[in-house]
Amino acid sequence: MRKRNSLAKGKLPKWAIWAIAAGSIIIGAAISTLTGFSVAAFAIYSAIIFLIAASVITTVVEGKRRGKNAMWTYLIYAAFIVALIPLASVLYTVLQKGLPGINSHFLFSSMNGVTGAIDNQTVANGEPVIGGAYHAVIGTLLITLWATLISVPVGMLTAVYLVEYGQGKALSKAITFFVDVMTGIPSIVAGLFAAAFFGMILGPNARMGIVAAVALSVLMIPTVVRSTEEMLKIVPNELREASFALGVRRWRTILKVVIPTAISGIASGVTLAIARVIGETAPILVTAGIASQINMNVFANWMSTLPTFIYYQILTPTSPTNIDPSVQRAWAAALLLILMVMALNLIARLVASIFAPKKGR
Amino acid sequence: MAKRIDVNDLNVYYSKFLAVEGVSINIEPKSVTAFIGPSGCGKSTFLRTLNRMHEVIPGGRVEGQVLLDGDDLYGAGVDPVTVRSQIGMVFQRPNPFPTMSIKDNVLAGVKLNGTKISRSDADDLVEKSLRGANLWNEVKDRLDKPGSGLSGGQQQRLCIARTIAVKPDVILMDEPCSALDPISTLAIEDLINELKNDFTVVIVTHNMQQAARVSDKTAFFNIAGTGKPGKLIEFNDTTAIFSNPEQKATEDYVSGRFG
Amino acid sequence: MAKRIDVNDLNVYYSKFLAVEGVSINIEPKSVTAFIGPSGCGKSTFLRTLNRMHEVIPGGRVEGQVLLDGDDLYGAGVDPVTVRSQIGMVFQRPNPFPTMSIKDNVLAGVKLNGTKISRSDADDLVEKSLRGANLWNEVKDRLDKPGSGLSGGQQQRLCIARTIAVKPDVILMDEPCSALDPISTLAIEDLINELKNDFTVVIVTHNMQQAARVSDKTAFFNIAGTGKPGKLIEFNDTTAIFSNPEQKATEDYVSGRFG
Amino acid sequence: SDNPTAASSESAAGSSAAGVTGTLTGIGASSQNSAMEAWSTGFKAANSGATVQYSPDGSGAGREAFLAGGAQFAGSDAYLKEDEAQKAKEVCGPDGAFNIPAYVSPIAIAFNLEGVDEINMDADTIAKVFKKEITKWNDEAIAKQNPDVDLPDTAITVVHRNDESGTTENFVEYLKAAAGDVWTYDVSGDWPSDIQSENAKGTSGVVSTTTSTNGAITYADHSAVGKLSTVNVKVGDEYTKISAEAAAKALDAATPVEGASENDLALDLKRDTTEAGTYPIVLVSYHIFCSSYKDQATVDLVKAFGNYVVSDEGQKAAQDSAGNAPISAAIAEKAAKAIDSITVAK
Amino acid sequence: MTTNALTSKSSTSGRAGDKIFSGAALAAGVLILITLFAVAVFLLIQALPTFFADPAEISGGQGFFAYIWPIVIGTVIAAAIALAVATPIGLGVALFISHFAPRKVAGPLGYLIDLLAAIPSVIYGAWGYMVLAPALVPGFEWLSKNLGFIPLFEGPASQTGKTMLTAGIVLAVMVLPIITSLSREIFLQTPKLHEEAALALGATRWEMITTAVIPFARPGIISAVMLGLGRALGETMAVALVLSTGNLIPSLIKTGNQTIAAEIALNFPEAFGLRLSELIAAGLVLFLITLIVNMIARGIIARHKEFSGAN
Ligand SMILES: Nc1ncnc2c1ncn2[C@@H]1O[C@H](COP(=O)(O)OP(=O)(O)OP(=O)(O)O)[C@@H](O)[C@H]1O
Ligand SMILES: Nc1ncnc2c1ncn2[C@@H]1O[C@H](COP(=O)(O)OP(=O)(O)OP(=O)(O)O)[C@@H](O)[C@H]1O
Ligand SMILES: [Mg+2]
Ligand SMILES: [Mg+2]
Ligand SMILES: O=P([O-])([O-])[O-]
Repeated sequence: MRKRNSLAKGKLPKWAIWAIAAGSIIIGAAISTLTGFSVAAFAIYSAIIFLIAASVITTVVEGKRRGKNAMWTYLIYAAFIVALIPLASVLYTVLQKGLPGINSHFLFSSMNGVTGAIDNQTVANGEPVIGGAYHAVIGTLLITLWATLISVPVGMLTAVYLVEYGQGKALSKAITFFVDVMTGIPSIVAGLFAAAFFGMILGPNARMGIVAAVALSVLMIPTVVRSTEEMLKIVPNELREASFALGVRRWRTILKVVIPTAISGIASGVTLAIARVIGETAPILVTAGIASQINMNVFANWMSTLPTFIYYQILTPTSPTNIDPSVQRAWAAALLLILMVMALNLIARLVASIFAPKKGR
Repeated sequence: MAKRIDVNDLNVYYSKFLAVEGVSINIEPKSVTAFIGPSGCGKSTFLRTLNRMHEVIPGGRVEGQVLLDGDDLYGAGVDPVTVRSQIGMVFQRPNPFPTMSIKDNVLAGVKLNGTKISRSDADDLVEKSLRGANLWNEVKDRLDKPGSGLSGGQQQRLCIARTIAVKPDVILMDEPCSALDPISTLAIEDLINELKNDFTVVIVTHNMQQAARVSDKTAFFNIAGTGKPGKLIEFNDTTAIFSNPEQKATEDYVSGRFG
Repeated sequence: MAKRIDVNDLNVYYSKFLAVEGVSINIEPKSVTAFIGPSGCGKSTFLRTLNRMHEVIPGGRVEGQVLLDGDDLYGAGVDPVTVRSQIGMVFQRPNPFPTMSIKDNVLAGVKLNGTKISRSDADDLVEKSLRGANLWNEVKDRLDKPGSGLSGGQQQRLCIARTIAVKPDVILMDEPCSALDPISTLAIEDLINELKNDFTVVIVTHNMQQAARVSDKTAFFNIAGTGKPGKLIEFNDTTAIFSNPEQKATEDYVSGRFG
Repeated sequence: SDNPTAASSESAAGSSAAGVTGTLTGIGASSQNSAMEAWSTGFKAANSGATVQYSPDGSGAGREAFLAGGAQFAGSDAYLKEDEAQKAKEVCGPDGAFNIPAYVSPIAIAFNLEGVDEINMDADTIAKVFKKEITKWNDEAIAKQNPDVDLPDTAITVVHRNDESGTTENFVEYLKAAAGDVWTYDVSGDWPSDIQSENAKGTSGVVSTTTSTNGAITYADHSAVGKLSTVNVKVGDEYTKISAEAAAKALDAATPVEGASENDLALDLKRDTTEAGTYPIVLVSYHIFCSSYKDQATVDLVKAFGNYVVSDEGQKAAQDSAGNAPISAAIAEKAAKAIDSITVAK
Repeated sequence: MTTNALTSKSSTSGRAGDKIFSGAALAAGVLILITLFAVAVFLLIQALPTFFADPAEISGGQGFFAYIWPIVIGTVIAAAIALAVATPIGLGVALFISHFAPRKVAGPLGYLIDLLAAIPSVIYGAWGYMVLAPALVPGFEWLSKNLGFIPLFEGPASQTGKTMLTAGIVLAVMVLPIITSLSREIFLQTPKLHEEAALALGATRWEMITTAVIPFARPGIISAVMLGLGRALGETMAVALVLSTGNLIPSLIKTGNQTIAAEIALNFPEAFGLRLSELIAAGLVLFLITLIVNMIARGIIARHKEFSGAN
């Protein structure tokens, strides 16, 4: 046998960590049984015991630095697992309550003419729920589309100003600061503002899709500016200089070199911004009203979106005596909204990967 | 093609900081001029004033004249864009556009400005420029692949091809080989030798052997200390600078035993 | 201090791609060994396997043995952290920690060790390391300023100071001068000459004059073509490699007229 | 599709060519939202060219919007206050606006107590429970009134509305009127902040919180209480079980608000009535119309809709959907008369 | 004098393009400032009557200050809980994805966490009071029994679980994806150079993170937390649905407390006249809180500028 490898001195063998884990689970189970068993208590006790035991044992065997490293590693894993719990719980709740309501009738019908009497009847007869979220899907798509059409150009141009033109200027510092402040506007205030603004122009309570789109834009713009700005900043200056040196004008350089290089980051930033507002309820209520029939025109008449639909189905069920159909519609609509955002995310990733800087040989 | 550059008493500033002071130099057409000098003496700064890239940096400004065949680059009403399309530039680190194919990279100077160009003209231009940059044979089969997939030396030659595709009068190069291995360096030095048949070439280099190998004339810049402006110490035929410099500082510098 | 390294038949992979194949080499303590060879032949890759930095890259793995005074770096139960604190590394681009002052940069590696170090000991160590890196005089008045405010050459020497402050047995350097001007290069070459009194030094360089100037032994790596693995072609005393190489490939490479 | 019910109403509507056309906008109380959905559907069935859109933003928001000219009518759980009535003259012309009772619903005192389905309480007891002076279900005060019920030793969890609400306002108005000695707080749509207790948003919120908490008690629209048990309220010498009929009786006993114009049917309910069989905790939700509108088309539309709501047919539709109580024939008659008096502004 | 050939060659149309584009960019920036200014003016005008009203007419009868400060504190408490929970977990998750998880798993995981950002707040509210609140009741009881001597956990614990702590946790779940996704992007951008420098000095992974990653990312982390804070402060519907509101009390596990945004959302529908103006004044106060917090954050970032990773 060769001499022992002096570099491998004082290292815990691989199996040790599994042994500690097993031990922690056993002790965790024991303590939680003593104090009245519950799964949560069991998991919490086991995790804490493991964390302490693993860190202490690593510290003793491998020294303080490795111990610290081990502790933080487990803490970070723990943070991740803890974050997954609410995610799983929310998704499970939405799936469990929403899935039964998803069917083609729900997807492709509005709530036009659906009254409490109809719900009472379907419940009494055990028939499938009547009425769907089609009108709200349309409303969500239209209002979000218009909000995007407003905020993406404004937000991106602002970011372009901040990064490409305004460097070091007082105005650009002011914009950066107030964009941050803007992220803190409560959504209801944005809604009231848009309503008041259009009220001034079009008369009191001018409610329609476009007013809601403006309200959402107020909420969206800061996110678009922020993320675009960050992404433009990391476009290397050498690319700009290369373009300038070829005699390309600044605006063409920005449009054809800088933005395409950053497009994937910008796309995910815009997606995040859309996701941020697509679920808004309060500002829509005061700007777009509520409708049960399909409205394709954002410039006239009231409109529902999925969040307002969900909100009213939960808070003022169509039939107060039989709320189950409304509850089912609400959760199904929630599921639909999440699916829509997922699809949006996928599209954004696709867009990003098409435009993204090409790598590899 | 190929024009002369005459600089009269140029001062270059970064905001208030005077980085380069009182440079006067005459650069002949169809020649290679090398700038050498210690780090921070203002070689890059000065080079960038020759095609108005200096003013891209916030606070960058100049005093004095730079004449391109007698026309002042900094004259009233001169559009920097016009200047830059006549005086091209290659940078220290190869910087092909990552979103574009090799072909689009070569055409960037033409297409980005929105000039319409027929397919066959474009193909001709691409071939001509890539041949001019000694890169055609290596990439002709993958013109549609991204430029960032090339090796460092190839990327740098792609950047040169991109620069000559806009048919400039002058090509400026700022340490074009410092990021490259000896084989790629050799390829680029060969290329510079060919380029001078058509263009006026100005090159900044840290590598004195390189200056000696490729240039007809050499300018030595120096700096008295940090915070002081860089100055042109001596400008002469390359052979004279390396074998028989007039100034003590030049001699000290070129006799250093550096690679 | 100063240990020997023996490599036995090492293969280095990036995921499935075999980048370096079958290298065996014996590096003596208190000597300077230079790795030369064309771009992409695997010099950096191989160098990084000597302190297990290779495995930081996703997919990076090795087959074979690397012995540090007889202990296998890749042996079962060996913690890469232990390896790296005994084999230091300096990179191509200077990389001081931008958020730390010059002093903290020097102490960065020492502070990691968690051992409380008294103020005066720390000051001593900072001075000693900076002196060892030939940087003390230039920075002694601004030890609390950020390290990123230094010139490139100074930053590189700061990185060397940081590396020697942890008192490693071996120092690996990957083209430490390629981003620097001749004056800084000179300073670092002088430094390497001093370092070999205490450390085993391994340096990758593109600059053959540099290899000739600083190293005792030189290893020439080559590659048969893209996609092929790099191999160690010849390893010998530096004088032998440059004046009287055994292999044709070595001769071709070192006789190239590159800077 | 925009016709999820696949109702034959389309064809039926097609034949009733006589209908009015246009869009009528109302904003107001959420309590009558379900009824409003029934009315707007029924109204549309009879008038294919007409649409009624209603946003259940809340009574206050509804009156605010109505007075600002942003809605043609408001739904409100309370009639216009004096200063609002004054302001209405600016929007509606010299005769101002008037309140028409459209939706009547008893407010149940609902609870969740394992094994108990019915409990009797008098007004004082109710007030003390909601004031948290009585904290156990087997408290002497409750036990005394329920000799036949086996009351457990469970803590009482009071659940109230945390949003400002017409339901709260009507409920505390009852407590103040019937148990003024115990309930000394001001009447308002906000729950008295001195009483710290569980609460939730909206009727559905309090009902769901109560349903999931053993020992909880709340107040909510009768139609919405679902599986919860209800308290029989002592009126006179008897305990009245909540029902639509008992609620209608309370409405009949109500008196017109002092100083109201002839066409204004704002009502003051007698919360402290002692007449047996009356259920005094009733919410009356009004439709508030202008006495005159700018143009004939609007007048026609408003009249048609207003009349439909108070008609037997309209009240029946609402009852089927929302489970509320209908207004009495007498009030319906007065309401129709008032609505017919709406004219075009001069 | 000879004419300058370079002037004649310049195309005026090209220059116009530059002018138009930079003008548009500037206009967009100014538009944002104007909008924000308009929002501020709108809030101010609508809120004004509150400040001139007879204190007795303000809700609570003791003037605006007495009305607003408890809910200001409630807002701060809710946001503080949210950030106290979400910041460490969010940064942990971001680090997990950027530096710990195998590459193949990291992408999809990041996507999954980002999904949380897309769930409407009504759903968070509904989930909060239907699933989370009941689940937390045993925990609250444990807290009040074992740590009840601390005012924060003073009993008796709420039987419905609809408390400030629950609302704070729901907010934490809502801001988690914001903090995670932004800081993850920044962690991923830590220069490899600096990470390798630390590793080559013999740093463990955690030490590498503290010497190279965190200092580099600090300004970014602060921005991410600020964005999260913005959402936590301004969130209305989730708090309105989850919290059993009440007067300001120290205990986090009893019924009580209120936030500004929820106060607005809950009372706005029935509000008119002075009450409406009061609620808008509350919105103005929230706006000011955001302004101050952002100023502080900027200050922190600026103070470390000399040592920032940005070069
Ligand atoms: N963007 C800038 N802003 C302010 N000062 C600058 C800027 N760039 C360079 N400088 C300063 O101008 C002087 C000249 O720098 P320059 O880069 O031209 O030197 P150089 O000769 O090219 O050096 P090197 O050989 O290292 O490239 C230096 O003092 C430098 O610090
Ligand atoms: N991260 C990586 N992933 C995959 N392959 C890599 C990676 N880094 C380098 N390679 C490949 O490994 C081979 C050796 O590269 P290496 O960087 O070691 O060469 P080198 O000799 O250091 O070249 P240079 O002189 O240009 O630094 C090359 O083919 C290269 O493409
Ligand atoms: Mg330079
Ligand atoms: Mg290398
Ligand atoms: O109808 P509400 O006012 O009680 O919601």
